[in-house]
Amino acid sequence: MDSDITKVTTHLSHNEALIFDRSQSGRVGYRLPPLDVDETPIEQIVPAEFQRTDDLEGVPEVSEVDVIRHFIRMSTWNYSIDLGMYPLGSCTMKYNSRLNEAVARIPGFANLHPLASEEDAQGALQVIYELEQHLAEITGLPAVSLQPAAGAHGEMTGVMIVRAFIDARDGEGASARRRTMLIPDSAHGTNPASAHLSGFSVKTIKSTSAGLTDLDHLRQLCAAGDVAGFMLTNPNTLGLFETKIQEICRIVHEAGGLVYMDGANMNALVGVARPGDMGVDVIHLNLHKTFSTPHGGGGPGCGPCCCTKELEPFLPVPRVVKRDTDEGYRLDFDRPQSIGRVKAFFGNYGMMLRALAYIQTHGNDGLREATEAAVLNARYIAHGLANDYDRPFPTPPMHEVVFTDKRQTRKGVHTLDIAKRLIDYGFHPMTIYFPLIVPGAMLIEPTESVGRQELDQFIDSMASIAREAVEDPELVRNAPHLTRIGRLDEAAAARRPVLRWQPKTSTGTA
Amino acid sequence: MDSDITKVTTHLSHNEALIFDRSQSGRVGYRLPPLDVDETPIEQIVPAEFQRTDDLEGVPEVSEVDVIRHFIRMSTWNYSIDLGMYPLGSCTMKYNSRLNEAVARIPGFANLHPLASEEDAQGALQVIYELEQHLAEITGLPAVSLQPAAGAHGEMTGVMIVRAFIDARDGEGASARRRTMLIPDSAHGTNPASAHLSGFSVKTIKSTSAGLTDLDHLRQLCAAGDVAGFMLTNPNTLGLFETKIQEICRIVHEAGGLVYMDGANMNALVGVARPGDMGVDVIHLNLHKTFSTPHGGGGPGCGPCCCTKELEPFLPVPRVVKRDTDEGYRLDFDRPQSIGRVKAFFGNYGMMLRALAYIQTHGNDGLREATEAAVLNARYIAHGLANDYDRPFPTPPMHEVVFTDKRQTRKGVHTLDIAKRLIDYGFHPMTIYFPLIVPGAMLIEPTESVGRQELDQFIDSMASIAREAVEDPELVRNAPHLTRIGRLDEAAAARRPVLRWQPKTSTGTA
Amino acid sequence: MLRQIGLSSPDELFETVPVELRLTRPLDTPAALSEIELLSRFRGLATRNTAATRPGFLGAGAYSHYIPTIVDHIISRSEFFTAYTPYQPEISQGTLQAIFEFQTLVCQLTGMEVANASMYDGSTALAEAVLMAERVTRRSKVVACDAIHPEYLEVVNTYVQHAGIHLERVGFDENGQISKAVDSAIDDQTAALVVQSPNFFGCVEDITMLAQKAHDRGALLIVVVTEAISLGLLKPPGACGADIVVAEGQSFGVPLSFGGPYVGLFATLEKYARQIPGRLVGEAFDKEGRRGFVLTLATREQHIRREKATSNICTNEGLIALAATVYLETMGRQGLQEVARQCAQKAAYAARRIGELEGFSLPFSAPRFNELVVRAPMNASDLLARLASQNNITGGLALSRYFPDRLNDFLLCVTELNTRSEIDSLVEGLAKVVANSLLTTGA
Amino acid sequence: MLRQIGLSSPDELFETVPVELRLTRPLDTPAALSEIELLSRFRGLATRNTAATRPGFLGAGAYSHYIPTIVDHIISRSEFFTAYTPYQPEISQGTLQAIFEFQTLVCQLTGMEVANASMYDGSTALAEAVLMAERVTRRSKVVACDAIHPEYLEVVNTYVQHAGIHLERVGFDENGQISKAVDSAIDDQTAALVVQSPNFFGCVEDITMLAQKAHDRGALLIVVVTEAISLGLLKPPGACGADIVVAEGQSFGVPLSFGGPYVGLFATLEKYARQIPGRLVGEAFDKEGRRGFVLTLATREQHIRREKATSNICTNEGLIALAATVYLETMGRQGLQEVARQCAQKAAYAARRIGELEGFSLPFSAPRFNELVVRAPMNASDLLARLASQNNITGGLALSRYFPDRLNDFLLCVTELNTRSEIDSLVEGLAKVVANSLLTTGA
Ligand SMILES: Cc1ncc(COP(=O)(O)O)c(C=O)c1O
Ligand SMILES: Cc1ncc(COP(=O)(O)O)c(C=O)c1O
Repeated sequence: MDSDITKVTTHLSHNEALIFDRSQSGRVGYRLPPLDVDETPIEQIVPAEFQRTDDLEGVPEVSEVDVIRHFIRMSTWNYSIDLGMYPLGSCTMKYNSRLNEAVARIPGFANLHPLASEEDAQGALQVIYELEQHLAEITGLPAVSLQPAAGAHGEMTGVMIVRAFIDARDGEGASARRRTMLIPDSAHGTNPASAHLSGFSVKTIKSTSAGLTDLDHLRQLCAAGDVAGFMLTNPNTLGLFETKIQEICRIVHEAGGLVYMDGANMNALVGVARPGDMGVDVIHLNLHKTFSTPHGGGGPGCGPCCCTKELEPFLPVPRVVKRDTDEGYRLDFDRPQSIGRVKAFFGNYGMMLRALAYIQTHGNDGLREATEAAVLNARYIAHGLANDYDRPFPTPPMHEVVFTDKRQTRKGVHTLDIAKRLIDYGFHPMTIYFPLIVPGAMLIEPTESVGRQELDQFIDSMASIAREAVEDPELVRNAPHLTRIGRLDEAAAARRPVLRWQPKTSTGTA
Repeated sequence: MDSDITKVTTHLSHNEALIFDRSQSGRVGYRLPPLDVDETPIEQIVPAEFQRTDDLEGVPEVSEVDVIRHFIRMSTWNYSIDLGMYPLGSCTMKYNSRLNEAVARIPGFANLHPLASEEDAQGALQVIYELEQHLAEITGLPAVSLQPAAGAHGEMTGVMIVRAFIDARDGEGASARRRTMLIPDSAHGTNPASAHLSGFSVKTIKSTSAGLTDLDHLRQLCAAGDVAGFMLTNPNTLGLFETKIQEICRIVHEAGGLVYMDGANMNALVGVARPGDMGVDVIHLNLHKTFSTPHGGGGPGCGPCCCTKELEPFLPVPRVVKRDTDEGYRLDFDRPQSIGRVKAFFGNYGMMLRALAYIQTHGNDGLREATEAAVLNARYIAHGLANDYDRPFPTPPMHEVVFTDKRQTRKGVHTLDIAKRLIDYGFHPMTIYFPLIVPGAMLIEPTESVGRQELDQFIDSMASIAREAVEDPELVRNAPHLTRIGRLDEAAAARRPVLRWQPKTSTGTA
Repeated sequence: MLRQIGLSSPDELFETVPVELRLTRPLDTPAALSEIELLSRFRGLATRNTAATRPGFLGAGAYSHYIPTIVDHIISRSEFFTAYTPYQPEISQGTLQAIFEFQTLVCQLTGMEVANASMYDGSTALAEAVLMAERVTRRSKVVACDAIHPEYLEVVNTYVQHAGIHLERVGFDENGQISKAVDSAIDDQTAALVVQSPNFFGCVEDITMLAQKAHDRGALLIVVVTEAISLGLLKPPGACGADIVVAEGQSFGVPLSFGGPYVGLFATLEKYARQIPGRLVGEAFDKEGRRGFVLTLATREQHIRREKATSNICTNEGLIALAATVYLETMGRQGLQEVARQCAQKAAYAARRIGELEGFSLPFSAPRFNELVVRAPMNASDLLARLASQNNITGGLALSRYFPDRLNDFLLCVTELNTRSEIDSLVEGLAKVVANSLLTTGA
Repeated sequence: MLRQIGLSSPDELFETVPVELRLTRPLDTPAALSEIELLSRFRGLATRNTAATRPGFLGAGAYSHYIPTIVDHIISRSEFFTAYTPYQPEISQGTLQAIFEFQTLVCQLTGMEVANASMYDGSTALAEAVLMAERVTRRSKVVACDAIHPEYLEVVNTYVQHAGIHLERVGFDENGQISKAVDSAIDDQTAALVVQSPNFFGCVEDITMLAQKAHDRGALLIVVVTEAISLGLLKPPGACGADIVVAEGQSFGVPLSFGGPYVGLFATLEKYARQIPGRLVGEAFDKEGRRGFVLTLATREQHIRREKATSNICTNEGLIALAATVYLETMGRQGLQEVARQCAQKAAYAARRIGELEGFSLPFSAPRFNELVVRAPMNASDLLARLASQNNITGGLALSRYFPDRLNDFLLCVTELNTRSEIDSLVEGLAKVVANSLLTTGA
């Protein structure tokens, strides 16, 4: 069955119950120093009716070694970058340097309170300032805010800036008639959701058969005169560079709108081309993609928003600025036109430290080399899979490439099956069924963090799955076969959702 | 086949080649700052004939992410304490606290050079002093040296101290006639090896049918008048306490010998009984067992040697002593009777930090509780396996218990098979075929670091293996079945040993 | 490889990028630094964060609590921190089960029925709670108390400004709790009443009573908690009738790290499960009936619902939620109560000591957990600045940062990490600074 | 559980221990400390290790080199550091393959044919090499040079004192290399000639020539290396004809840690494989022909051979050998040569600068790697003490510690971590201290 599988085999895998089922009354995994102040009768501190009465029933009681084994065992059930290539398209799963982790744990940063006085946090403020400078140079957009906590958060911030700018430019009345945000049908779902959050109604722009923005459709929609902006991803979610980007910007600008770029795919451009030079007005970046801050099984991220000088007044408060008195830095809260705060304090600071370390250890040459390697690897895969899978768009891809299950569906094997079978071959699957406009899409992004050997292994595995799809479709349809658990019934899970553990004889939790 | 297996299942396991086969010429995983001094022509520093000419051919060339994936993948092939119970008898595989790891990594210790002046290393010297004090109290033997790097090293040190003492006591001539070290047939192999290293000839003492030292045999051998000492382990390697220990010490002392105790099994005694009170003259401890310093896949260890005031003058140099001038500490090199140095510098210092942290976080009550739990767990297993396996010695065991394959051999299933089958059940096997005097020995030491649930799981697994041995002996004889690799042919490996990687077309390495 | 795909130079990889857009110069960012250089550079910067090494009494939304050593060891496992969002359950059960346990723990602590897999932080969680209340009630007015963390209110303002939601503010009384004006503020257009407890001034609100008031008008009660450790001692909002409870989870084993990454907790009632923003993990089974976990109710999310999603949040705070899970399971049932107890006791001790100080007073009389407002006989910013320079203590937060008129007030936070001797030297320091400055002004 | 096994109290667990031996009082060791208390206690102790934070030029058997961040991340994997010696290959392949790579790397660097899985450290490795030479040659005399690390010689003395081995010492000449007297010292009773290179004074020995001399008399040549980084630049002893090469592996990614744990490297020729002390890992195959690794040639070890074993060593330095393996693979072919180059170049620079200093001289003229003996115009201990207190530099090791007559000499070590500015301030510091002390003595 797995004759062609070279990357993995099977081995013992430890089971582990939910911590709640491991709990044993009376066990503890902590030790605190004894209370060193004379005790006040607790009712004198908090009246009885304000106190908890459930004695935290149900909260686990386990020893330290129980906790260690619990999580170490569970961790072995995960795939991770450190185990191999993680070709999730649009997610840029690149190597997370240990050095950057060490930097984020330097006590002078890890133990710094966000409300420490400017005087007491000069090193931390300088980090923010430097990172903003670097990102401005990389994007060609001079004004930067690091406050957004993730890509979608950066989108919301950027779109609100667009709106604030138009309100200021056109004045209440006129701007009220500009409430349309144009978004390509290939865009990531967060784009329309973020636009909606900012009170825009979304109009969808078609993609051409070549997978690029349909300029005629764009002109047509712009003609309506209600366009506040256009949110496009470049390279777009098909991994194709929007060759007409300059013209696109011109059209939108002439229609009185602004161009928002989703920078999730900047790993194709860093050091090679700059959105600011293309005519883009505002962009968000994903430091947890392009700048290698670890994805952590679902975050934290950091979604900086970079924009033109024109838009700078609208960025969130506070901003970090140089003091004119000396070399130091200070916080500037006095920005009357700002859209306001999008997050408490300064954003996901720990991610900023890691991203700055990434930029400074790579150096300007290293950043460009990473981009070249990322694109080269995607091209190599595009080339290597051409014989076995249908590739809807012939244009040479940038950092990621999309294929479909068109040829395999004839035998009843679909993208989901191919993805699951890829698991048996020891790879994390690519992004599937995204972008939505490509039926059975398989979006593959190798990133620069994978060597020739593993790329070939991936291509061979995909080829042999293609063979299996013909010779033994059942095998593929029932994959994965080598995992500790099979395909889970997600439909049933959603029908009667069980979202938490409950004590066998539930007495409620408070 | 594995219906009764509850602790584990199987899951994907990544393959990984030898690093040498992954090497790609030109790849690098490091970056150093540029040389910041003006360069001297290298021949002016080292003449050409003293320089390496092979350009380090064969040494791997890989990227940082290659190295990370290499070792992370390989690590997943290991069993470890953090994955579960590790009942290797005589090895005391207990939980290794993360706190102790943090302590050992405090820069003020990790970056301290061993030749720093006493003034510059007061904190480090205090740690040595405190740990020696604690170990003296725990063993009841007031003089301690932390210099030995492991148990066997501590044995050698202790035995040399015995020899030096006798030489000093009897004078060259007479002492030359005392060159016999008595060692029980149940002793660990390092005991005779260490005695030999100190120039002693070994005479073996029989164990009684009860698994204890044969006192008649002891008296008989002592009568010869050539006995320098007796090395015994207590509790002995069968997990039994030498009830007659006081009499044993008397006999040996009256015969002019000293009593050396192998302290590898101190986890049964800490806080409960002290070797010094039993009449023991010198002992070694294994900090990497009783005091939880991580075993690291084969070390590092630390094998302190503790002895009576009488033997103190013979301990290795240097010793750490209190300064009479102030509260500080200094190194004392002036010990004319010392056996000398057994290791450069002060021994495995990092392990001392961990052991001290272990002792101080447990506290005196915690140390005793750990001992009680360790013995209780062993008793629980002794009780739980009684129906399925032969237990050669009825005496209640201390911290470990020995069983045999006597009942299973009838069906041709041997200890090795049972151990290998236990792997399929998700446990690391017990120590097997040791001690040598017990045919088909299975020496089980659960330690205190395992909860009731897992103990029961272990007992059930052993029970179901016993059933399998009757119903399906082949299944057991061919185990393990669920591992990424089967039993390896060790005989063939020893016949034509391949001890290193060689380039396909070897050109030699220099 | 290049040749293999028919290219002769790296530049050709970018053939689809118009020539005039291609960067022909190197980026104007620094040249590469080695590990040695980078580490010494950042260590150097860190030394200029002087507050990080000083004993401190800063709280106000970020708290220094003891973090068990094992937390960092576990979140540093490659398998956790280098994994993506668990889209492929067969090879992501580690992350999924951990989130399921996180959701359960959040429910247990808040006393609610369902919780999500995390939000960016407490402030954005609150904003999302307000938006959700509007969806649930289809009402557009929200009443919020001035004693909510000012930065949280700013974030809520930003989020609701284009959602057609009218935010009405209610003040606080002389005890430091929400003022009676709340009664008239809530009407039948009110989607929710929003309160923080313990509030920004450290005062515990009477949530049961407020839930009553909200429910009487068909409005929801949203409770926000910034000091989550208080849940170890105080009656859980769920038990008081709250409909949505959000909290900042930083107190659960997450370093201060100059404000982030932290983790937002979001919990509500079962009946609103399909209105929750963000990710949810649920139980599922495979063909052989083996139990596992999956991301569920995805139809709420933007991947499918696009602009009609309950939120735009995608990447959340997975690893920080894991840290909180490890923390909560390590401290456990007893530890969480013990930490809460020590915080409350030490704060009470500090309050008593400071209350006795000549010229100092504690303006608010309501019950408190571990934060309190102190009124000094001089400008609080000056006082704290001198306390830092002269006594090397970070004494707390001058309220003028957020409340310009409260020149002499500052907010003090005490946790289990503040030893008695630290508290005592704080008290002495305060007295000394005031004495000296009176002298100087006197002179 | 107690009841289940028929006991009623914990004390009954110790029924086999005679009552009079049972401890009836609590141990006189401190009460339990919490994590918080323990960490602050050890951090406090650490601050009193003042040398740890100072730029330093100490070598002499322990060296501060750059350690790539990933080393600690990998050896901190639970699967590596909480595993036992790999007795069960089916569930220990990670450790076994790593050791096999370690053995290979040691062979490549030393230029030898076989290497073991590690010894305690360089000094005990040397002692075991001497014992092995005696086994191999059945000769009982060993000739060792005085320029070997003094502590290593002490350890050898301890090990051989009861093995009937006579250790004969040979001095060193004015160049700092082994003296001509070696010719007459080696005779046909000589089991081995033992030299260190670079030797304790940093001087490189002519190993090829010495191998010749040893082999001419049928003796083995044992070469010991304390600064293993030198192998990146210097001709490997194996290529010079050495029969046994031992080294201290601390330079390969292992922290100074006040002298341990370090790792001893032990390599020799294939024909002596069965005489090697310690563990060996070899290739093996299972029934299906899958390649794996096992502990092999165990018949040499005490488990089987008891007193006839080649050594008593059992637990060795597994995790440190792993650290060295990670280090060597990370630095790789190029990195190891680059580190060696930088050490040699910076030492040469320091030598030149100090050589130019008024009153200072470099007594030994032989080629050196990264250590050198400096002769000062004053007592070296005083000089270094003042350098530390006045300039906050640890200037090296006063040789009087081991060579009481060399009052003005000290041993200086320079590595890639010593920046030019550190070297320059060392040089200026030396000059200043001497100048001042001349003044004071002059006055
Ligand atoms: C193209 C695109 N845009 C936006 C996002 C949203 O970013 P985040 O998940 O950080 O909110 C993603 C990430 O999934 C993406 O791929
Ligand atoms: C009883 C006994 N004695 C001595 C030793 C040797 O200790 P080490 O391996 O630390 O040298 C051991 C460990 O295996 C042992 O179990």
